[in-house]
Amino acid sequence: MDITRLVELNAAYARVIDNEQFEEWPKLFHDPCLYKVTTAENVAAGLEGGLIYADTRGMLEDRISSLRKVNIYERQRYRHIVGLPVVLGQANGAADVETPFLIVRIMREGTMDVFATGCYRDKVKPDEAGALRFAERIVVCDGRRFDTLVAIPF
Amino acid sequence: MDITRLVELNAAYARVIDNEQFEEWPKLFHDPCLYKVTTAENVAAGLEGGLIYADTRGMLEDRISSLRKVNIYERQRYRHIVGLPVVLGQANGAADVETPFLIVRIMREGTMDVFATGCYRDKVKPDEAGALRFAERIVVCDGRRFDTLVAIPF
Amino acid sequence: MDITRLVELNAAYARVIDNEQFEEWPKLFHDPCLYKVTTAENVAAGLEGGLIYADTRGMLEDRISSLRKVNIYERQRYRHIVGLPVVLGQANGAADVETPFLIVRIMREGTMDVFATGCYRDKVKPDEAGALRFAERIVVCDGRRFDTLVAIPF
Amino acid sequence: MDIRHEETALEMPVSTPHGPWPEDSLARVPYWVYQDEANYKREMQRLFEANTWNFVCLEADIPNKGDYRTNQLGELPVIVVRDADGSINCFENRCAHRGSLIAFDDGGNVQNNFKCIYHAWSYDLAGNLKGIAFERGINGLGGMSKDFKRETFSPRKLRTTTLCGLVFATLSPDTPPIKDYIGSAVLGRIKRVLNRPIRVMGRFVQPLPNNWKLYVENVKDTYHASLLHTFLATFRISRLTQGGGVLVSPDGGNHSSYTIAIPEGANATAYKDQQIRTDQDGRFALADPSVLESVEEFGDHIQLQILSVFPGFILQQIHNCLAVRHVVPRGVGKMDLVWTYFGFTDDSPEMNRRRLKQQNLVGPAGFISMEDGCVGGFVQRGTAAAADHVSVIQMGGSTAESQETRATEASVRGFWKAYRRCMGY
Amino acid sequence: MDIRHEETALEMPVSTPHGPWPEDSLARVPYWVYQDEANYKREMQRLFEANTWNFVCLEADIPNKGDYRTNQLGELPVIVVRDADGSINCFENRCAHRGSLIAFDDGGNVQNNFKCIYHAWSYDLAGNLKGIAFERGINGLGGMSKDFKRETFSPRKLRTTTLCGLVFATLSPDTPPIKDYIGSAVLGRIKRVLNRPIRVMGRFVQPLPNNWKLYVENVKDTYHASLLHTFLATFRISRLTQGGGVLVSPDGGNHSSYTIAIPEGANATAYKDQQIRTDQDGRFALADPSVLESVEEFGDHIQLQILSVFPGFILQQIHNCLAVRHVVPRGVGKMDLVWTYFGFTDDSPEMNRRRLKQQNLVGPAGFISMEDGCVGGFVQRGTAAAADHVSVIQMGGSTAESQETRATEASVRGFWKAYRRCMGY
Amino acid sequence: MDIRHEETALEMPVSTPHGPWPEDSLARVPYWVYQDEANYKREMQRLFEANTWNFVCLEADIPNKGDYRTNQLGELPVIVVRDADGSINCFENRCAHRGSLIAFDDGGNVQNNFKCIYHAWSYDLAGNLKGIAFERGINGLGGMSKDFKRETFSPRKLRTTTLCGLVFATLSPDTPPIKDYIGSAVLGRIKRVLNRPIRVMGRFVQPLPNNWKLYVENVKDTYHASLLHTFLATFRISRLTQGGGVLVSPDGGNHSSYTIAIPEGANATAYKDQQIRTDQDGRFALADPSVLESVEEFGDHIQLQILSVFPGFILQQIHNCLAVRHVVPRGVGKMDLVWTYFGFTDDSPEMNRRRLKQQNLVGPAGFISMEDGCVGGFVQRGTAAAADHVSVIQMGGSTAESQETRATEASVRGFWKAYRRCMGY
Ligand code: FES
Ligand code: FES
Ligand code: FES
Ligand SMILES: [Fe+3]
Ligand SMILES: [Fe+3]
Ligand SMILES: [Fe+3]
Repeated sequence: MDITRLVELNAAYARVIDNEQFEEWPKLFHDPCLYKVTTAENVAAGLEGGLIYADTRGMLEDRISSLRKVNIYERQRYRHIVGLPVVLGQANGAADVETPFLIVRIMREGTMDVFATGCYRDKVKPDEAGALRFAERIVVCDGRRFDTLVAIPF
Repeated sequence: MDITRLVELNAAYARVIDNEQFEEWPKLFHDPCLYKVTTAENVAAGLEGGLIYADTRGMLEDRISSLRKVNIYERQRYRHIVGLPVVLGQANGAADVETPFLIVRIMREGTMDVFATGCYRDKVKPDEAGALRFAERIVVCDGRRFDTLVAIPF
Repeated sequence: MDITRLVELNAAYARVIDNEQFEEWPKLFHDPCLYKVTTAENVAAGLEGGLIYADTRGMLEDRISSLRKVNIYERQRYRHIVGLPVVLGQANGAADVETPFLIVRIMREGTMDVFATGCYRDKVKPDEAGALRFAERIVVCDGRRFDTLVAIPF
Repeated sequence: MDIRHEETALEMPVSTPHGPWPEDSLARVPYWVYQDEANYKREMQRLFEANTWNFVCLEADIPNKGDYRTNQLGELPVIVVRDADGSINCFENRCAHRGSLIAFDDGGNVQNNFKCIYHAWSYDLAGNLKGIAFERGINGLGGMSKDFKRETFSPRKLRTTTLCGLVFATLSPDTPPIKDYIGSAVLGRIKRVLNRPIRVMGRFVQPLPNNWKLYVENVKDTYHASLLHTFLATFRISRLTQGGGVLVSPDGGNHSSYTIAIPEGANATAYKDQQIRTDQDGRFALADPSVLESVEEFGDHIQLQILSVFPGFILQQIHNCLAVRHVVPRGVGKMDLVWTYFGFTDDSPEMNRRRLKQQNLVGPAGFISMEDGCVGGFVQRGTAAAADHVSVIQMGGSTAESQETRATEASVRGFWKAYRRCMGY
Repeated sequence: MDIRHEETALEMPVSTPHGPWPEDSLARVPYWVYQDEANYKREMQRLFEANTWNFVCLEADIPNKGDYRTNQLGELPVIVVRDADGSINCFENRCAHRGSLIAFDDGGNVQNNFKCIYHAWSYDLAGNLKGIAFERGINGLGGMSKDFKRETFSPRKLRTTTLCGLVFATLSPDTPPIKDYIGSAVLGRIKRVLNRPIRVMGRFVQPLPNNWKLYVENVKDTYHASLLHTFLATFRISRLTQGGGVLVSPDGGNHSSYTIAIPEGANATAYKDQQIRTDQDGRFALADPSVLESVEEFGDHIQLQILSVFPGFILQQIHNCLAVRHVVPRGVGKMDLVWTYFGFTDDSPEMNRRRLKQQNLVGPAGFISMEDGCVGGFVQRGTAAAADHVSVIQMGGSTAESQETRATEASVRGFWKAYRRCMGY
Repeated sequence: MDIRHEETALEMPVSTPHGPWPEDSLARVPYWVYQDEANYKREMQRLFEANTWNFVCLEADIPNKGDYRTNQLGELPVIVVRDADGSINCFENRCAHRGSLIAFDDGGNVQNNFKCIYHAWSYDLAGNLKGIAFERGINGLGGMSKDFKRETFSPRKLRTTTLCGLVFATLSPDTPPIKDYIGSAVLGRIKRVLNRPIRVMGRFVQPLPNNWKLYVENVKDTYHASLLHTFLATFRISRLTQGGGVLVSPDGGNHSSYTIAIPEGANATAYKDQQIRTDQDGRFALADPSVLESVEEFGDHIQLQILSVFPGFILQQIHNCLAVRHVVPRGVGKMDLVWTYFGFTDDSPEMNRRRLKQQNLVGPAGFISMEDGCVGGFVQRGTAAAADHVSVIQMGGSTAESQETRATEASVRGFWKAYRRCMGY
């Protein structure tokens, strides 16, 4: 799979979140799909549980409608810095990809924290239209700490 | 516009600042140009004011001569981590580009802080010699806080 | 030298360290080689001393066997965010390259710190098999502070 | 080796570090309790290191001999370890020599002894000092003097007790047996959930920007749930207008609130009538409601149960989403909330998948519990200049007994009843 | 609900938290005032929460009914809101129930009432507690007792006053009217600039690594400007040798310094003669001087005016660059400087562009003001081991009256005059 | 200008800020000494700003007139500068006017005077106030009053002394001459290493998460080295079973430990017999042993020497790897360890390369010293709840004299002997 297109997919992914175009986010996934946020420790210990667990695009959309309409939290935004994807393998049009990430959280009053770092473990394949989409994105965070709350997806 | 050349332009931009070759920095702009440092909040509120506002290459050069010769501040340097540019549109040889950035400030005694994160909103076009240069670079910071002082450009 | 291959070399470098596949790390160097961790201040002052100094692949391997088997420290891992390489020059198949980096250290209990930032000053050339390897990697850190201890290579 | 100053030993509190307690009512609490450094230090000594049972781990965490976990009672670091005879020991994680942590990972397995890395002094699984490197010196030089009594030098030992797979520890010889400590009513609600072997499904830590007590109050606060959390109200997971109530232990410290899956009847419109934000009925729906698909698991129609044991243990059942939470103070204005999601060893694949989906409801990113992550910080900041003002905890009266409604702050008052007794206020 | 301890209520300071004030002269200040925690707490109570007028927002920030902004008086969080009748109310941003922030954004519009997110208690635009969720409970269970007097439970209310579009608030009933508080001389200089409707042009926050008083002193310090800031001296924006002076209000707390655009005459070479670093005349020039192109805007040849109102408000006019700054303490060694750049609603496009360019002169990246960002930290660190030593504020004598020169520290002494009165030193 | 409060001036300690010292034995130290804020402040005044010699720089750092370095004595910022006559001056880095740092870089060269950036007051190389900008005002307005005695306003001056290229400073007139202060035995070990002109090879700073004393104890602790550091034991760089010992100065504050390159003889199996972790003999080997290739450099078979001068200076020789370390407190629970690697000006290229390779052994990434970076933090955390408990420092007895063995904590007890004398405990 062309590395450039993977990089562009990741750039688009980061951009819709960081620009608060959240409604665009689920569209970057297939349906059904698997999106999970967990930690390296849980993965190493074989623990399946996740901070966020979605296996349909509908569940991703619910995350967005919930953060838009019903959840209460102080204004904040993210800035993703995404590293270069490493393609681990390919089979019938789908690729296994690993991509490092760093997320800075910027709170309403301006404080900036390294909020999460880790690695996206992805299964990527083209949709009908040929656009690359995530069949699977497991967000494996390096640390176990999630400060205050996680409203915006990683 | 070739993404690779945009990436190289941004790498060169970060390098001249982080290596303290400040005199090279204005040369990456057209003249006249627009360079402004502001925040996402000001942009969203339609407030024009900027932390730094320059519309000629001369004004950029004055920033450098001032930080070199006349301003007083404790020794410090930046490390830029620049994400992948997203080209939003192109017209007659000029491209509208968005590029995420993270700046770590390293103080004389060694403390490292996430000093700024945000997005460069650029108009890029080639100069006579065909080299890509910034006709416009609006530095839209995610947060409103600028710790202590801003001597070195973003 | 093809920029894409340099980017892939750096991605592989970061990945083996961040995924704790440390034994793969020395294999990315030639033998003999030069790997040194120092600071911009030492380089500017012409001071040769380094935090880590290795001129054979064996010395790199000893770093790994030591951190695996004998050194005592609290569990921790790194997350590298590596910027775009800038090729400064090439001669008979070897390239002088500069690559910015940011390292976040994640401690056992989950705290994340910006642990180091700086610039890799590399001499890169292909091995017999044609794979790019480091003949030299000087890790020039922006700051002088190294918190608590440095067990894992930069 | 333990040397206490006279003044410390004698100190019997007649007043607080911040002057007299403002008013002798469980319905009033001064805000300095969330801010005062001296009061925080006193909490460490009077609560966490005194007559309280503190959650330290699950039995499932340390099944075999030599398996250990580290944890904290307040700021006291401890090691919990399974001994050869299957019993569980707990002792201070501090070397008797010069005070280093004896263990500095979350857990693991040591076979027969712990060895301090600093000078290699070693301890058996009960925390007894067994070995001193070069105790006799070399060539008759150095080493410890002959009369050094190794037995008298050990880390402080704690008493441990287990309950339904939970392990608690206390530093005091006087803490009553766990069943008496918790009280029969609340005890029954623990047994109700922890009725067979569990399996851990995931662990996360959620640092909160507030004093630890603000979170414990939040957990005990049956009044806030459906008013703060839109999900609870909109999807009728828990409304004040549904059946339910709150059990409070006689000493006030422990509680269990519950919601019963019965229709609201006459009060069905109460939220709409009061224009309460969290009633989004009709305005907010899920594209994929599978996150709410649950099955009756405990045979008693209780669809939501939140339970706490003083000072910092929480057991949660929301539909089929089960977790224990542990409150760890991190200074006067910070705390860690340690989440352990679990299921049972006999879960079917369907039940496993159901729990995985329902875990979206809780934790740092929980559809329901997300707000509890920030509201404590809102109080911490809202009261920044109000040390000498008081909170008004008067919903449902001024006492702390069990009630058939959740439109009450009875169990919050219960917390302060227990707190003031321990702190001597 | 407000309960004050006897000792607090009675406490009349006979000495400072750090022993007696070293010397009864306005020209000497001990460095512990920038370091002492107890003194900082006392400042919150004696200055910001007592008889002082504190800037809370611009009228332009809240033009319509229900428009609000949040701010702080020292560490006291407040809400400022426009009421139905156009008046402006201010009250503590703390819910009367259990103390949550009532509003947790910078501002916005609530139509008729504020609703606390925690338990949905609601307040009208004057801060009166109007609604309590489930006040009567459900089915006769829970709820507030009948005799609960809702009126007596409200956040603390502040008095507000407006002046030339500025909004100030005070917690004390005794603070004199704003015009008397500021004094006629300084008042005139406010009216001079704020003479018509303004428009906000930009907002930035600059955290500074020093005690808040070090920045306020810096602003009042007419002596430092041309000695620290090369731009001021080299481009003759403000030199001590140019015309100008400083006005100090009778109570000392407020000041206005000004520079008049007249030639230096005999003293033209004074900077060069003393080899003062900031005189780069001839050695430093601008490639594009348009940043300095200004027009006479107020018809009185005053090209630079810096004005302060005790304790933390600043109004700035540098050529055509206008801003208000607000000093917010963030603990003993930290503060936030909140910048609001503004122009007038009737600015021409040229004037707008002129202001945008001149904004390069001030703010965190200001050619002129950049040094003020670090110099406070230099004092904080320089005096780290000098708590019992004193600063020497003797330029231009030892008193605090207005002077025709800026080669004086008169207005800095004025600050200490007002400070010591408020603090009881 | 220096004004001390009566109470401060008179205060003669009869007890500690934390109650009476637990037990009058050098073998017992209470853990609050690593935790107590008041005790930390007292250390600044009684140790670093009193009768101690503090390392401030190397002579090689400031060879020429006007060369200066900045440093700290505890938290007291100072400037060390080479004067015209080649002598070395040291004075507080605090402007006599309003307290700004006079210099805010690590060092550099000022030709004849320092100029404060804030108001351009200037000082000669001895720290005398020489110039005041606009001292006479302008046109007879402003300026300093005629009777202002400039001479009486200067930063505090320190005494300096040099020893083998090291520069020390003290604020007290009573500190004895450096040779008497260090004592002849330890003095000899300094001269042994610093026997000719040195050259700096590299500088690094290592922040540590522990009280500064925990690191100083670690350096003086001859017992821990081969038990904590696998490299020392496995490669027989330093084993307790090898020849060596520890010298302690009569006052206890200074020490030098050493290991002699002689075989272990009868005790060769002592580590294996005690199953000590650090004995990896046979189990761990180097792929490239060149890091250990050393040459006899000082002609006395001492292959390892660690030396300390009270309170915070360290000189290290490990084979051919030479360094000075400086301990800088950063609050009660933090410190900086400042490393300066050096060689000699007459080093051959081979010797230079040898030192570069051996630098792998020390510093933040040192094969040997890495563990010292974390072990202090382990003690800080291990003792978090043990303020009133004590460490047991009894290896090799309870006194603090020199011993022919390193299986002792004699020099650690020596530190506490000197510490308690200075602190008045
Ligand atoms: S501190 Fe544990 S053995 Fe010395
Ligand atoms: S705290 Fe505001 S309603 Fe309860
Ligand atoms: S503070 Fe140094 S000259 Fe004023
Ligand atoms: Fe809740
Ligand atoms: Fe200024
Ligand atoms: Fe050591």
